[in-house]
Amino acid sequence: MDYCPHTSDDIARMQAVLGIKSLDDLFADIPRKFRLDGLPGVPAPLSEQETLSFMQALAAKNTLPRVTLTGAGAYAHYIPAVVGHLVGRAEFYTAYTPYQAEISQGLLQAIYEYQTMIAHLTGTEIANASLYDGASAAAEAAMLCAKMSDRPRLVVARSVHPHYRQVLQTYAWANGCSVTEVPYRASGRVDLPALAALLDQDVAAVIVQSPNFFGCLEEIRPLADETHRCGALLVAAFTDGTGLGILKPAGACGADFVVGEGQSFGNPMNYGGPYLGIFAAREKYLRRIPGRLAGATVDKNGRRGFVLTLQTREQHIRREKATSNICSNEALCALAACVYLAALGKNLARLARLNVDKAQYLKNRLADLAGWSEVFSAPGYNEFTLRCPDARAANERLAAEGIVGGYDLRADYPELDGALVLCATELLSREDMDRVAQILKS
Amino acid sequence: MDYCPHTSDDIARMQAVLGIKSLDDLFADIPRKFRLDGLPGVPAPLSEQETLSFMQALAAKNTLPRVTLTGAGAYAHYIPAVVGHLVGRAEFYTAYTPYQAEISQGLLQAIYEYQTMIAHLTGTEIANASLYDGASAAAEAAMLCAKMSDRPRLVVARSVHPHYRQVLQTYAWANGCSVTEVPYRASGRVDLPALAALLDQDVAAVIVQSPNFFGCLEEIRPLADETHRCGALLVAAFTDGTGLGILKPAGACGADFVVGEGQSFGNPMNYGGPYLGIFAAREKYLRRIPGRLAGATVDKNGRRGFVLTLQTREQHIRREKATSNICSNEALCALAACVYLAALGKNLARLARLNVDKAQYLKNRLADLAGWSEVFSAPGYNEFTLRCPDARAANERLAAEGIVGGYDLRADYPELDGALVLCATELLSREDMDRVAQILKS
Amino acid sequence: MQLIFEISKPGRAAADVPAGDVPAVSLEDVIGASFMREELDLPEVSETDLVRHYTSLSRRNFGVDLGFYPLGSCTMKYNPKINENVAALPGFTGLHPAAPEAFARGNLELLFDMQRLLCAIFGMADFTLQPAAGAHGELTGVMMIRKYFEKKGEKRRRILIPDAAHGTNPASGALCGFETVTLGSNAEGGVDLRRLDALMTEDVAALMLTNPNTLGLFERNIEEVARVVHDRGGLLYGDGANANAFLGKTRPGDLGFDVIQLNLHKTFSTPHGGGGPGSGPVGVGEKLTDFLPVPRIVPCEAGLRWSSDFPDTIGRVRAFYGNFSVIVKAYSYLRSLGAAGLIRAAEMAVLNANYIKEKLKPSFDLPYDRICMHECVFSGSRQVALSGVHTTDIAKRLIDFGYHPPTIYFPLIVAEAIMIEPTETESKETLDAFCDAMAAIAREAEENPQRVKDAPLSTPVGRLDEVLAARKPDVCWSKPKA
Amino acid sequence: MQLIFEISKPGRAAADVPAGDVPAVSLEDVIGASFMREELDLPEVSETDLVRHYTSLSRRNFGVDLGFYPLGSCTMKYNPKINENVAALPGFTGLHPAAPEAFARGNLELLFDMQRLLCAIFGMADFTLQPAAGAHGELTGVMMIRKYFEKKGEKRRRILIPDAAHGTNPASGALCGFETVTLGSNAEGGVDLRRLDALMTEDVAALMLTNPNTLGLFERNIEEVARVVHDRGGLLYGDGANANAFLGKTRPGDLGFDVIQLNLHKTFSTPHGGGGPGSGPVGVGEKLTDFLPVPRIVPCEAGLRWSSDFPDTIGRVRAFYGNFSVIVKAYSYLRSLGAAGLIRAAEMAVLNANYIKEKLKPSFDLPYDRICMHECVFSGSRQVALSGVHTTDIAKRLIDFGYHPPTIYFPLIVAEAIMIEPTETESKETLDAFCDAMAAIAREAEENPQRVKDAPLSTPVGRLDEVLAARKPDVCWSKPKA
Ligand SMILES: Cc1ncc(COP(=O)(O)O)c(C=O)c1O
Ligand SMILES: Cc1ncc(COP(=O)(O)O)c(C=O)c1O
Repeated sequence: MDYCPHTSDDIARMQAVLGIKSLDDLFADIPRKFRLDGLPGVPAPLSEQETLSFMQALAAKNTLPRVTLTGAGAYAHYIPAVVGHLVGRAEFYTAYTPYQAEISQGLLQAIYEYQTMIAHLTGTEIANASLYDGASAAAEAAMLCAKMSDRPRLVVARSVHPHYRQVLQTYAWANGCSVTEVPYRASGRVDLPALAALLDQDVAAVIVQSPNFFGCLEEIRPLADETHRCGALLVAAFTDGTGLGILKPAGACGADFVVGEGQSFGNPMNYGGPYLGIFAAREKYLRRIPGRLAGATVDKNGRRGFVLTLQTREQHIRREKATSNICSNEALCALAACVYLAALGKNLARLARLNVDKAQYLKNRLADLAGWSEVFSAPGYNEFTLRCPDARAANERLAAEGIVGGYDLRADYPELDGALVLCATELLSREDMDRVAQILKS
Repeated sequence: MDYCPHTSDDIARMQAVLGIKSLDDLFADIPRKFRLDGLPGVPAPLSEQETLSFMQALAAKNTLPRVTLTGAGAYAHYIPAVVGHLVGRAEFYTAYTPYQAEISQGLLQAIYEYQTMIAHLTGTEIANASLYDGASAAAEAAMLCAKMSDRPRLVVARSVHPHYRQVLQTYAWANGCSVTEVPYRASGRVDLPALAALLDQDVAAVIVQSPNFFGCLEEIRPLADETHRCGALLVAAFTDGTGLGILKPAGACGADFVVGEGQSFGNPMNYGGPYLGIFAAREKYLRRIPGRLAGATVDKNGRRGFVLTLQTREQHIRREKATSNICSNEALCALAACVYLAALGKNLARLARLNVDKAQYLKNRLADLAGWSEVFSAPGYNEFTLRCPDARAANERLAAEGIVGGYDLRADYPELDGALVLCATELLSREDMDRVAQILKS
Repeated sequence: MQLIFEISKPGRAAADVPAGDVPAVSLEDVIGASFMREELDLPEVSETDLVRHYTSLSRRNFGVDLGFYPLGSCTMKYNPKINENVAALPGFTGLHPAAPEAFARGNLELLFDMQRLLCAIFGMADFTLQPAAGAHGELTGVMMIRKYFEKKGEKRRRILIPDAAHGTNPASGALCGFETVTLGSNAEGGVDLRRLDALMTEDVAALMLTNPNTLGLFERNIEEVARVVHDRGGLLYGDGANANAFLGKTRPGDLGFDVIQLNLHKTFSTPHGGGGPGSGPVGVGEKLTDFLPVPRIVPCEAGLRWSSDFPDTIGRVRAFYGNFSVIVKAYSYLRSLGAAGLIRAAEMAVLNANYIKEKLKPSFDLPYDRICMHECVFSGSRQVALSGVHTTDIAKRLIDFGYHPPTIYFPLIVAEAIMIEPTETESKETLDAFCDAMAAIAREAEENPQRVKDAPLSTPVGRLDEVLAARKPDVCWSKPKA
Repeated sequence: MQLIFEISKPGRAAADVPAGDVPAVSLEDVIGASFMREELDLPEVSETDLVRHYTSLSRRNFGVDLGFYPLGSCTMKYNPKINENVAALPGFTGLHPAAPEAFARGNLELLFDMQRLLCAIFGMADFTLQPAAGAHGELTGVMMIRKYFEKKGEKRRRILIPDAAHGTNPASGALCGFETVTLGSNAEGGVDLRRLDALMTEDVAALMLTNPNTLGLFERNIEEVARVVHDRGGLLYGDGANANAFLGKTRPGDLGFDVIQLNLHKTFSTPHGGGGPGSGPVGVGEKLTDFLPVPRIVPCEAGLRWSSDFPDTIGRVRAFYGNFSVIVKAYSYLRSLGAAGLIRAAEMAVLNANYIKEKLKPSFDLPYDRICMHECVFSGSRQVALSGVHTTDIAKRLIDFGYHPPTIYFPLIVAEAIMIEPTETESKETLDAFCDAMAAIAREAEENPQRVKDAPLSTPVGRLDEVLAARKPDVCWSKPKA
């Protein structure tokens, strides 16, 4: 199946207009020796019916777990049916970046609404229209701090999501910045004295996460104070965004940038993407931040309308001097987040409470098992870290029952070998959790 | 979950406007002794998430067959992805009958397009906007013949779908008409001499189907001639509409009414509904037919537009003198059919050819099995009737492999005990069919 | 806009067909040339153009998802999206209706439980889910009445139908071979007991009553009405299309109805699909259960199965079992609302209708000024008298304000009727804005009647010539001669 | 239109939350009051109003499904619906990215086969699918170049970028710590070999070349360009965003490119989602495979697994593995088109662009009058000179004709640029009608320039004040003071 509507007659008539004899003439600029004849290695076309069967067969090779106990940067939440119906409106999803505002008011207004919700949720004044994902958003924030301050060092908490730290490392290296890790304490939180010891005039930013990768809530205010003392900026990430329904956001505790993964807001897990990088900041950085921004303005009759604004920050205008290279972002995921948040409204707090209840239940059930115990003492949201007799065996036992177990910390934190980070959301029923305990007990 | 947006404050303010103290006051007209307090027997509300899990669990109690070999009035066809996307546009599916034309041009035009396609496919001049299903469409056509002619008898071929005959019987009885069955011959076709013998001046209509329930093509022209000889009218049904991609339609062979089930055109099997009754007729019956009709007209500036027309046939104007009682029809299914037919275009012929190829293959494979043989000699489209050693056992063996077998004729045609009507569509692969043969062989 | 035929071009197609994996046969050999059609004149368009065409058409159509749709008697409530998702589960969509019961355990359970719940909500002994829409349910119900008397050996040729009844009621009666007799309403819009007394003869099989009726009014004398009908040996038929008004407040079975049809698409919130599909279950009291259409679901060892073994059945009214996937949506809706949600739906639907009635009273004539149920009926007579602006004009003008017009010129017993059914899913803000628009149009009718008569002004086509459409019917496009 | 916040009302919610089936804990006890937020100020709306709000917003937005969207450089082809359905299969959507590989056999196979096919189509040794969009791919590619030289111990601080390059190219170079040097184009819109010779010093790590470039022109001297770059020890980076032009016609790997990024969302037809998500795989020649980001898929006994065990990797550029579901759509597209379909797509895309170029030549200045590839770039200079009508005005006026405007003022090297990319999914009729509209606007610019300057006239808002938006930024709504 191809999707080219031309009939052979169309092609003949168009060739006549162009004065060419064959379609090959159109490719005359490609030096002959480099011209291909066919595409070896690429299979023959499939009809639509065949495509569907083929892809269904592929999807069926996956095992869809009934229960997922891993969070660790991607969260299994219920997505209200409205989200898909609205995001699936063709006018939204078959559009591109709203460069021409008058014909794109729908998306521009929705993004403006999204920005507003995110700024509020994160406790900041401004938010952009999304970056690629939480990890790259954290990296972009850190690079921005480095650029603004012209300082070469970044300090990141070891309790930050390993992927975030790895992406940060990559971006930092490419920009000639160094990254130092600050350890965590027995509570699971950043070691504040250790941080203080690491900070100096060369540090551009401190990057922390709360709840952190272990599920523990950080005390942002003292971290911010300490960070600011040396003139550095605090980039605070979060894990599962639904927690913001009840948790005090980092923006309200002195963070300069709040970043995180927005997948929890109405986007399926999709084996890792597309997700959306939430990027929020203090107002004073408005003209420095990366990414698109929708802004309100008026037309000549004074009617409110929305445009992409402050585009002079962006690559298509400022090129190498742009605040980032980002062009396509995750607009549709941001739209899903916007619809999700508008659908939940204040029920986001109820949802978050339910997540806490479930996590507490699961934690208590598992911590009761012989050889299982909590690793950290700091309170958390819907994730927690448990040490157990044999983490790998536990996960294998769960997998055998079609359950995705906890996140095994061994590879990323050798010092925490034997520990699992587990996550409970509203999708887990008490029955599910009892069953998990049962499986792990026997 | 309920979907009432009022807050308690809203309700209080509205009650104040009405001057009532309690919502109960609104139900004062219901005699007190009949007032309910609660709804015993009806369960408590479910949240959306719970509703989904509950319904998923119910759906999971069904066994989705990999292969379906039954046609018999509902056909497993591939539905191009576009159909669902377009029919799923909220403007279409959340509307109702386009009583107010100016705000409903989309549906009206689509129905007009549907009518045009159906009239062409059936070889008639006109078609309505759909009736409930093929069976009731056949019954409506027969009742219309009876009413127009004031004749009390209907003659139906025994080779017509049993459900169609049963529905016809019900409608006829209710209207004081009698129904006589005309037998089929060894070819599988209507016994023409027997029909001739049954016809007289009391017969309003003869109802046949081609391909008929056994999968055999009827010779419509002689049936029409015979029918018309006594002044009766011929109502010709079809089975799987995709056959019309290659088959000469009854409307081109003298039938007065062509009716049938339109499900094949882009509507899922859905365990039986919603489907759509196709109803097409000779032009002269335009003002007598049941159902909605979209018609072209102009606005005061001469722009083409569409309206529901000839509404004086309908119940909301003519009440007991209406041509039918139908009000809601199957508009969305008709829209799906319209989009499906427009998507296929001339490929409907290719699809029909493929169905014939598959049916021939399956028939040959099965007829090769020991004890299996063709019952009828007349050619067919994608269904055929085979006699086999033990029809029930054959179906059970297939069911054990997750395959829906053929339609067992025993109940509806005791004289054909041991015979199955089988159907092959483009969804069956050669592998599937070989497997079926393998299962039935062993 | 162009028709799909007008953008067709030979050689294009949006949907392809797989290549064969079995030998291609010669159709001439296998079927015979005389059975083959000569031409296949369907539109030929690319997928791009197909999608644009029907997407653009959709944008010329108004649905509940775009705005307020107070089409009286049609219960255009907002339809929760979850029910669409549920009905689209492959487990529900993919099964052939003739598949053995062992494949359909979930479906059978769903249908059976739906019947049970409808019995509980409406106080009936049993339900059939076979009819495809409300009118189909009426026909089914009237057929059962016919059968009942046939069985009893009574010849009753007539059915009484109030003048306020929906057109489907007399049409269904007639389609079932009855003579329909119109029963005039009394001054307060209800059954005129004296006339009922006079007309309810031995020849009358049933009274077909819509309650609340098409004026949106509950029959206060229902007990007396039922008594009269039953005393004379008749049956009481209930058109339950307006059941949204009394869910959990009263039960037709308790009120004396022997048979009712429901409109699931209305009361149980399945999208109306631009005119269908619907679903019209019929509930019956004990007297009539033997006559229910077949097949029916019966318990068996393996759980549930289909049975047609009911000798007194009226037979079948449709192939297979009804509009299954509509029933799935309705069932999902019913389960998510639960008892409390159904009751609240009725309360809010009635509250909303009364609120509109109260707010529009100053602007329009209200022929029956009493508490209404789920809808209210105004008359545009004042406007006709004052400025020659008719109800149609008001309706068309509403379009310019962003609303779907109410039902108009129905019920027939109200001159220039404007029948408004807000439903329970609308907010106070929406109702207020709508009432403001109606009041504004009433003012405009006085101040600038021509503007109202010229409406709609905001639509892709202006007011369409329906007379021309009926006089020179064009219901099927034909290719212009080359 | 109102904002969702402006229709919010305390106490409403569209989505509910299940009741707990486990004990409710006290948040104060479990988390502590100091960690709790004070207010949660999200919109409170019913599902009805939510649906109407975003449905109405959608109707104020233009997408490919509504009409022609010739936005140059963005490849707004029609996106087949089947790919949406495929990506929505629960087997693809429901899996956690950290699930054990045993759960993800199908996903791993899909990703691995996608890499293999991209290698075949583009002639590269390996691909990573991790980058989330084209610019992200650029960054990844440039990082690998950096690592390559780091590994070699060469300090090369610069990257050469033609002046016709997309803004993301210099921005990506800069974000990777390189100094970017602009390479002016020659008179025919290609690489100026003399300037290249002069600028391609020992200090230059790479030339970043878009081919075909943003003028829609294929680099005729590609062989020479590659030779110069390689001879001086540099690497040739290819921005493959325009790959739609040459699918199956030539392979970047054969042309000498050491690393390229693709824009799957363009070339492989995944809907652009109003600005994203995209997917920007990066392909490399043998020289660079060691530097690919981790994790990578490697064969193992059980089939395939993820591995991060690549010591020379640049690391990670994103959490997890990339925009998986975008890749599913692209893969489904690729498989359905197959070799023949991809080639035809390229041919038709180029044919369409040349056709438009030819037909619009009389109306607009064509700065580079040669055969173009998938897009053509006009200049609005003639209109500016004649009547003061600018390219923006022409673009806005096109909206009134029902089209999405082309890309404008890009590439920067063409004054008043109008960059038109029709793509292969458009019919001749669509192209003809578009050209007619463009010609009509050109005439209107002469005859009635003010009308063009006042455009758009048909949109819900008129031309918006972008200067005001930038001067007094309002990017976040705040509740008006009571
Ligand atoms: C009171 C009443 N009865 C019956 C019907 C007919 O229902 P249906 O359209 O489902 O056939 C309607 C439909 O509007 C109605 O309002
Ligand atoms: C030539 C070229 N390169 C790179 C990009 C950036 O791609 P993306 O938007 O996916 O980041 C674009 C996007 O328009 C482009 O046209």
